[in-house]
Amino acid sequence: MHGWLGRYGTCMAGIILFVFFALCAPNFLSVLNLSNIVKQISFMALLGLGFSMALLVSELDLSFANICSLCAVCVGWLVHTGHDPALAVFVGVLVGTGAGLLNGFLVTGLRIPSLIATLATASVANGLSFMVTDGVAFVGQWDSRFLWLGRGAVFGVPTLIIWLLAANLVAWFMLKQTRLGFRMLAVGEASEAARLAGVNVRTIKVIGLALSGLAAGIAAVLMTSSLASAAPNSAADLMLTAIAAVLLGMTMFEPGRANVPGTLVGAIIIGMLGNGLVLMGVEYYFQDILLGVIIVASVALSSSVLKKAAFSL
Amino acid sequence: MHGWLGRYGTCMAGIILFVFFALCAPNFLSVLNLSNIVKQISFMALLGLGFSMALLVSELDLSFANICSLCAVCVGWLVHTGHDPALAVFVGVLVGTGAGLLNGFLVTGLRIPSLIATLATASVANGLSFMVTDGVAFVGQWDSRFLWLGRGAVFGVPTLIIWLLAANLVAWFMLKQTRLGFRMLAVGEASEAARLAGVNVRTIKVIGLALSGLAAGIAAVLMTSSLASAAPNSAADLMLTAIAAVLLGMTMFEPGRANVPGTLVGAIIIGMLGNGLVLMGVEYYFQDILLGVIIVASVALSSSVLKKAAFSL
Amino acid sequence: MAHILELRNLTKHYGAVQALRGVDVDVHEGEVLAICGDNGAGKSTLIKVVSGAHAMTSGELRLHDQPRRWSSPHDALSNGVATIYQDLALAPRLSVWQNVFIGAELRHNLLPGLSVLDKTAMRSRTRHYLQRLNQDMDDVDRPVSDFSGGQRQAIAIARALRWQARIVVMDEPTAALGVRETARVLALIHQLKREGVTVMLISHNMEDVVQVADRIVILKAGRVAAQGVARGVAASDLAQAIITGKWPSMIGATVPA
Amino acid sequence: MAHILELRNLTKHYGAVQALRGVDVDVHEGEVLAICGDNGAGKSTLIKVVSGAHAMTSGELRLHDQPRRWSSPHDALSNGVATIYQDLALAPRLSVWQNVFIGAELRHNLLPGLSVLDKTAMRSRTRHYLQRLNQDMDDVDRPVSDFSGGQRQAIAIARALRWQARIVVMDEPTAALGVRETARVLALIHQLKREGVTVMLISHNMEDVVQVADRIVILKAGRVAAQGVARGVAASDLAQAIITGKWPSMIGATVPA
Amino acid sequence: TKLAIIGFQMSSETHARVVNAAKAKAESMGWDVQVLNSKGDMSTHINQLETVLLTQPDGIIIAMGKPLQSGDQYRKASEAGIPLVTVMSGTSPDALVDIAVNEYSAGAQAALYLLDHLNYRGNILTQRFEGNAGTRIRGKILDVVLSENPAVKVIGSHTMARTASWRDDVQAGMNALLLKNQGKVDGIWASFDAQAYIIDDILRQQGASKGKPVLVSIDGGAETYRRIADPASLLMATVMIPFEKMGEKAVDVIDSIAVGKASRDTVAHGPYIYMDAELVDASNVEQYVKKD
Ligand SMILES: Nc1ncnc2c1ncn2[C@@H]1O[C@H](COP(=O)(O)OP(=O)(O)OP(=O)(O)O)[C@@H](O)[C@H]1O
Ligand SMILES: Nc1ncnc2c1ncn2[C@@H]1O[C@H](COP(=O)(O)OP(=O)(O)OP(=O)(O)O)[C@@H](O)[C@H]1O
Ligand SMILES: [Mg+2]
Ligand SMILES: [Mg+2]
Repeated sequence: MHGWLGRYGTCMAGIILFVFFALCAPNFLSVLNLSNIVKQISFMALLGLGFSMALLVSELDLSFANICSLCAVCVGWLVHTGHDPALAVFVGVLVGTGAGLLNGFLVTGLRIPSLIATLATASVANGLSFMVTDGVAFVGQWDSRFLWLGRGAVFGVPTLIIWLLAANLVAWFMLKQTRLGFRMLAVGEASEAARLAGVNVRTIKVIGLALSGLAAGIAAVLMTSSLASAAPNSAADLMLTAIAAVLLGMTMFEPGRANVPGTLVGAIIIGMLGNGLVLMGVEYYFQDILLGVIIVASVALSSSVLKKAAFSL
Repeated sequence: MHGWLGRYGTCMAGIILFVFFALCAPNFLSVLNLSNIVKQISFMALLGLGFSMALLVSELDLSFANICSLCAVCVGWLVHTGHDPALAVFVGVLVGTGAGLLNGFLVTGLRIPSLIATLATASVANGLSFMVTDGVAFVGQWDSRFLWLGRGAVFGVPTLIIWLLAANLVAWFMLKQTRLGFRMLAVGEASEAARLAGVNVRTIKVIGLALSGLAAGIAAVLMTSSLASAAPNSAADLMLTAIAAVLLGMTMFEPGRANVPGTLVGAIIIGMLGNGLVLMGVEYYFQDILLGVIIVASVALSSSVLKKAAFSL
Repeated sequence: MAHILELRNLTKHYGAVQALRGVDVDVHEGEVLAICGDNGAGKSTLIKVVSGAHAMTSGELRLHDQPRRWSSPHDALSNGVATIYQDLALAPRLSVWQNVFIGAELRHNLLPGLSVLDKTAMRSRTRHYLQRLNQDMDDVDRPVSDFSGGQRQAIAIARALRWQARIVVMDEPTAALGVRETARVLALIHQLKREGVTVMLISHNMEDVVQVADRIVILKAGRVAAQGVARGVAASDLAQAIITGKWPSMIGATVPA
Repeated sequence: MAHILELRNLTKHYGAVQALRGVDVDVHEGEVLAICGDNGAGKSTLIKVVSGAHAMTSGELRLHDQPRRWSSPHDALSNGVATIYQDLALAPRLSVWQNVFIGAELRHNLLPGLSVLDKTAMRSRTRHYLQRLNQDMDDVDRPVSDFSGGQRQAIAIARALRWQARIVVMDEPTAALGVRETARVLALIHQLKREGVTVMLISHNMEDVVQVADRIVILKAGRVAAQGVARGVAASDLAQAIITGKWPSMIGATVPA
Repeated sequence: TKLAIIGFQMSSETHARVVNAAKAKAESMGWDVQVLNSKGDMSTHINQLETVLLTQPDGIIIAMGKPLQSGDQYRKASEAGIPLVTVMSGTSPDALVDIAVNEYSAGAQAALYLLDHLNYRGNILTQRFEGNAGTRIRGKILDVVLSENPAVKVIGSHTMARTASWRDDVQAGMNALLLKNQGKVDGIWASFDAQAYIIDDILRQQGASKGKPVLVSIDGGAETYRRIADPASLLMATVMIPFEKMGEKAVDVIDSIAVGKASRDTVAHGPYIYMDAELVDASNVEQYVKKD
C-alpha cells in the first residue's frame, strides 16, 4: 500500500497515456489542445474537489451535480434579468454553500445517512432547477464582465486554469497545514476516536459538506460563464465523471484516501482520455469502452503491488 | 437504533403516505392502480435487490444499470433477429452474470476498489450497448411468448409481480437461512474477522457482485419484454432510484444494513410517490421536490429515535 | 481531603440493559482511586460517564463542588478530565503523532492571524511522551496499525498525557503491556500523583492496584459493593473481595467520606 | 516427545520493519508452550504466521513433519490450528452466536440436498461454551458491541473452542479478564491439555505463565533469546529473564530438542 | 477527406437516426467519418467541438446542436474554413446552413388531425417533453390550437421527467392517467412517436381498439408506419420528420462545398434548408411502409 508503485502507479499510467497520445494523436501536444484539456476538466476537477472534501469527513455527497445545476440556473437567471454579475456570482456561491449546509444539517442534526440525505437534496435541487427554468436553458447575450470569469485570460493564461489551480492550492493548504484540515482528516479516519479526543465531530462534518456545496457553487458560476448558458441539468453528467476522478485520485499519493493532488490528476487523466481518443478519431462507443479498460489498467498497475503484500484482503 | 421506531419508522411513513394518497389521489386504491404500482417498481426493485447483494458484502456496484441496459439490447437484438426467446433470455441473464463475475474478478483478483472497478465496467457496458444498437432502440414486433414474460398474467396476477416476489423470496431465504447468506453477512460486517475465521472472503465477494449482475440480467429481460423495446441506455435513470430504494430500505427492519424487505418497501415508497403525485396532477418538477422532502421526512422519523440515545455520533 | 469529583446516584441504561444502578463515588483531590470489579460490572461505563463519552441516564456529577453535565468528551477535557479508554480509541491509519495530538493540535503563527500546524513540535513532543513510557518508537510517522498491541496502548497513554489534565482516568492501561512497560506506567502514576494529579484507575491486575492505589472501590453488577483504603490490603484479599463483594474484614471497612 | 509443529528460520518483514528475524521453535504434541517477550518483540507476528493470518517472508513451517504453506487462515483451521487473536477479530454488529460460528456454521437438512442454518443449535452451543468460561451472557442474540471488554474476550475464546482444534493458539487471552474469569481460562487450558490438545500461549502475566506452561520461549526483537522448561521457574525470575534475554541461570538452560 | 459528425445525444433515437444516415451516406461517398456523442451534455459538446477542430476535418455535421451556446466554436470553424452544417439546431451566423423541418407546422398538423378526429370536442390526455426544443414547440402549438377550441379539454397531462429511462417514466405516468380518467378519454397526444408506442401498448393491453381513443404523435419511422397500418394498434397518425433524409442532405451540402467547391449561395438562400414534414395516416401509410 505504501510502496512507490502503490502511491504513484496510477500517476505513472497517466504519464504513459500522455506519452502515447503525444505520439499517436495529432495535435495533442499543441499548447491550444493542452490548455483545452485543462479548461475542459476544470468543472469536473472543481466538483471532484468538493466531493473529496465531503468524502474526507466520511460523508458521500451525491447532490453536488444537481446543486451545481441549480446554482447555474440561479446565476443564469440573475445575469439574464440584468442584475449585477457580482450579485449573481455571490448568489450562486451562496446557494451552493447553503445547500451544502442543509446537507450538513440533515446528516448531523437529523442523523440521516449522508447517502440518503444528499440523494434527497439532489432530487429537490433538480426539481427547483426545472421550476426556475421551465426546462429551458438560459442562453443569449451575457454581460461581458461575467463572461470574463470563465473565458478570459490573464497574461495569456485562461482564467479557468487560474481558478482551478487557486482552488486546489487553497484546499491543499487547508488540509495539510491548518487545524481544520487536520480535524477533517481525523474525523474521516475515525470519527469516534476524534470525538473522544474532544473534536466536535458534527461541526467538522457540516464543514466538509458545506465545502462540497461551495465548490458546486463556484463550479456553477464558472460553468455558466464559460458555456454562456445555464440549463437545469447542465452538471448532471459531471456527477459520475467527477466521482470517478476522485476515486482514481484515491489510488494515488495517499492511497485509500481522497486527496487534492490525486483528484486533480484523476480529472486530468479522464479529460486526457476523452480528448486524445477524439483526436485519434476513435468511434464514440469505443471511447467509453477504452475509458473503462484504461481506468482498470491504470489502477491495477498501482494495486498490483498490493498482491505481493501477504494475502490479506 | 434497535427501537421500534428505528426499525419501522420509515415503513410507518410509507403507510402514512399510502393513506394520504388513498384519501387524496383519485383511483389510487383501485386494484388496477395498485398492481400498476407494483409492476412499475419491479425493475427498480430487482436492480435494487442486486445492488443490495453487492452492498451486503461491502462492495458498491455502480455498474448494474449499464449492465442491465447492455443485457436489454442483447436480448432485444436476439429476439428481434428471430432467435428463440428462450435463447435470448438465457443470453441476457448470462451476460449480466458474466459482467458481475468480471466485476468480482476486478475487485478480488486485481484488487481494484469496487467503486472504480464498477465505474469502469459501466463505461465499457455503455460503449458496448451503443455498439450493438448504433444508438437506435429495438422496437416493433416481438415474439408473443417473449412478451408474456413481462406482460402476461397467471390467474390474474401479472407475471412481473410474480417474478418480483419470487426473486425477493429466494434472496431472503438465501440470506437468512443458508450458509452462503450468513457468510455474506459476515464478510460485509467485518471482512477481516471473517477471513480469520476461515471464510474465503474473495469467493463471497465475487458471489455478491455476480448476484448483482444476475439481477441486472433478469431485470433486463423483464424490462425488454414489458416495454417491448430495448434501448442502449434504457436502465440508466434507474440507477439512482434503485440505489435510493436500497438506502431507504437500510433505514428499515435491519437499520444500517441492506436488507431484502427494506429494499422492496423502499422501492414501493418511491414508486407510490411517483404514481400518487401523477394522479393528483402535481407539476412534474414538484414530484422531484416532494420526493426529496418525503425521503428526508420518513428517514428523519425513523432516525429521530437515535437522537435520544446519548450523544454518540 | 477535598473532593475533586463526586458521583451521586449515577445510573446508566443501554436500552434494556442497566449497566449502572445508582453509584455513589467520591474522588479525593490528588489521590489514586482504583475501581475494581468483575467483567461487566460497569467499570468502563462509569468512567465513560465521567469522561463525557456517554451521557448518564440519571444522577449527578459534581466537579469541584459544581454540578456538571458533559454534553461531549470535549466538555470533560476542557474541564481537566482526560481519559485512556479500554479500547484505546485510536485512528489506525493515522500516524502516531497525529493520534497523540488530535483535538489538541500545536500550532504556530505563519502570518498574523494565520496559524498553521506545528508538526515538528508535535513529533518531538510525541517522542518525548513515548520515552517516558519506555517505548522506543522512533518513527512517529508510521500509522498506528503498524504497531503491536502493547505499543498501541502506550500511544493511547501518551495521548492522555498531552492534555496535562487535573484528573486522569485510566481504563486498564496496562492490560497489553509487558513487565517492564507496566512498571513504567505504575511509576508514571506515582509521578502524576506527586504532581498533584488525581488518577482514577481501572485494572484487573490486583498486584498493580495494591501497589499504586490510595483507595479502592469495588463495583458489582452496577453498584458499589464495597470500598476502603488500600494500604495494607494484599492482592489476594482484594481478589477475594471482588468475588464476595465484601471488603476484607480483617482490615476494617473504613469508608472515609 | 513428538513435535506437532516446527518453525524453522522463520522471518517476517512488514515493509521495512523486520518483525521476525529467523525464529526456530518446536512445539511438542500435547504441551502448553508459552511465548513471552517485550512489547513489539514479535509474539503476535509469530502466531499470525502459525495461524495463517499472515504469510511468512521466508522459513519453513512443519506440521506433523509435513512442510506446510498456509495461504489463508482457512488452511490453518482445516489443519486443526485455531487461534484467539490479540485484537479479538470480532464483528461488532453481529450477535454473539453469529460471531462464534462464522466459518463453522452448524446446519441441518431442510430437504434432501438443501441444508439450512441450525440457529437453535448454534445458540445453545454458544451458551454452553460461555458457561464453561464462567460468563453468564444469556442473550446470545445481542451484538458484540453491547458487551464489555472482558465479555468480548470470552466470546473470542468461545469461538476458538468451537473448532475443537488439535492446536489452540492464544494471544493474551486473559488481558481483559477479571480474576475469576482468568482462573477459568487457566483451568480451561489445563483441561485442553488433558484432552491432548496442544496450546501455544502468549501472556504478559508471569503468574499465569508459570502456572500453566510446560515450556517457555522468550522472544526479543524478533529472535528467540532463550527457552526452557517451566517447572520450578518463579514469576519474578521469568520477568527478569524477559528483560535480560537470558534463561534464569539457577534453573539450568535446558533446551530440549 | 475527413468528416466529423457530432450527435448531441445519441441515446435519443432521432439524433442517432440523423447521424447514422449521414454516416452511411458519407462513407458511401468515400468520406472518412468520425462519429461523436456529446451525451446530451453541453460542456462535453463544446469540448468535443474544440477537439474536433484541432483535427482539422474537411467538414463537420452537428445533429441537434445548440448554436447559441457553442457559437464560439462555430466561429472558429468558419474562421478555419471548415464547412459546418447543422441539423435541426436553429441558425447560426457561422454555420453554413441548418437543415430543418418546420416544427411549428408539424405541431399544428398533428394537433389539428387530433381535433379533427374528435370533431372538436371531447377529453384528451397529453404526454409532453419539455427538455427538447422540437417537442416543446409541438406542445406549445397544441396549446395554441386548444386555446381556440375550448370544447376539447385536457383532463390529464404527464411530463416526462427522465431522459434515459423515459420509457419507464412514460409507462408509469400514462398508466396512472388512463386509470384516473377511465372511460373518459377520447384522444391522446404524444410529443414524439416513441412515447406513443408505449401508450399504444398500454391501451392495447387494456383492450382498447383503434380510434377509441385517438392517438397521434410526431416523428415517423418504420415502426410508426407499421403501427399505423396495423389494425390492432391505436396509433392513427404521425407527422413524418425525415431524419434520415436530413442527415443525407447535410452530407450532400458538405460534399458539394468541400469537394465540389460550390459556393455557399448555390446551396441555400436563407439560413435554413427546410425538408418536408408530411402527415401520415391510414390513407397514405402504404407508400411509407413500402418505402422503408
Ligand atoms: N501490520 C504491521 N505493519 C508494520 N509493522 C508491524 C505490523 N504489525 C506489527 N508490526 C511491527 O512488528 C513488530 C512486532 O510486532 P508484534 O505485534 O508481533 O509484537 P508483540 O510481540 O505481539 O507485541 P505486544 O506484546 O505489544 O503485543 C513491532 O515492532 C511492530 O511495530
Ligand atoms: N454499548 C453497550 N450497549 C449495551 N450494553 C452495554 C454496552 N456497553 C456495555 N454494556 C453492558 O453493560 C454492562 C457493563 O459494561 P462495562 O463495559 O461497563 O463493564 P466493565 O466493568 O468495564 O467490564 P470489563 O472488565 O469486562 O471491561 C455489561 O453487562 C455490558 O454487557
Ligand atoms: Mg471495561
Ligand atoms: Mg501482540
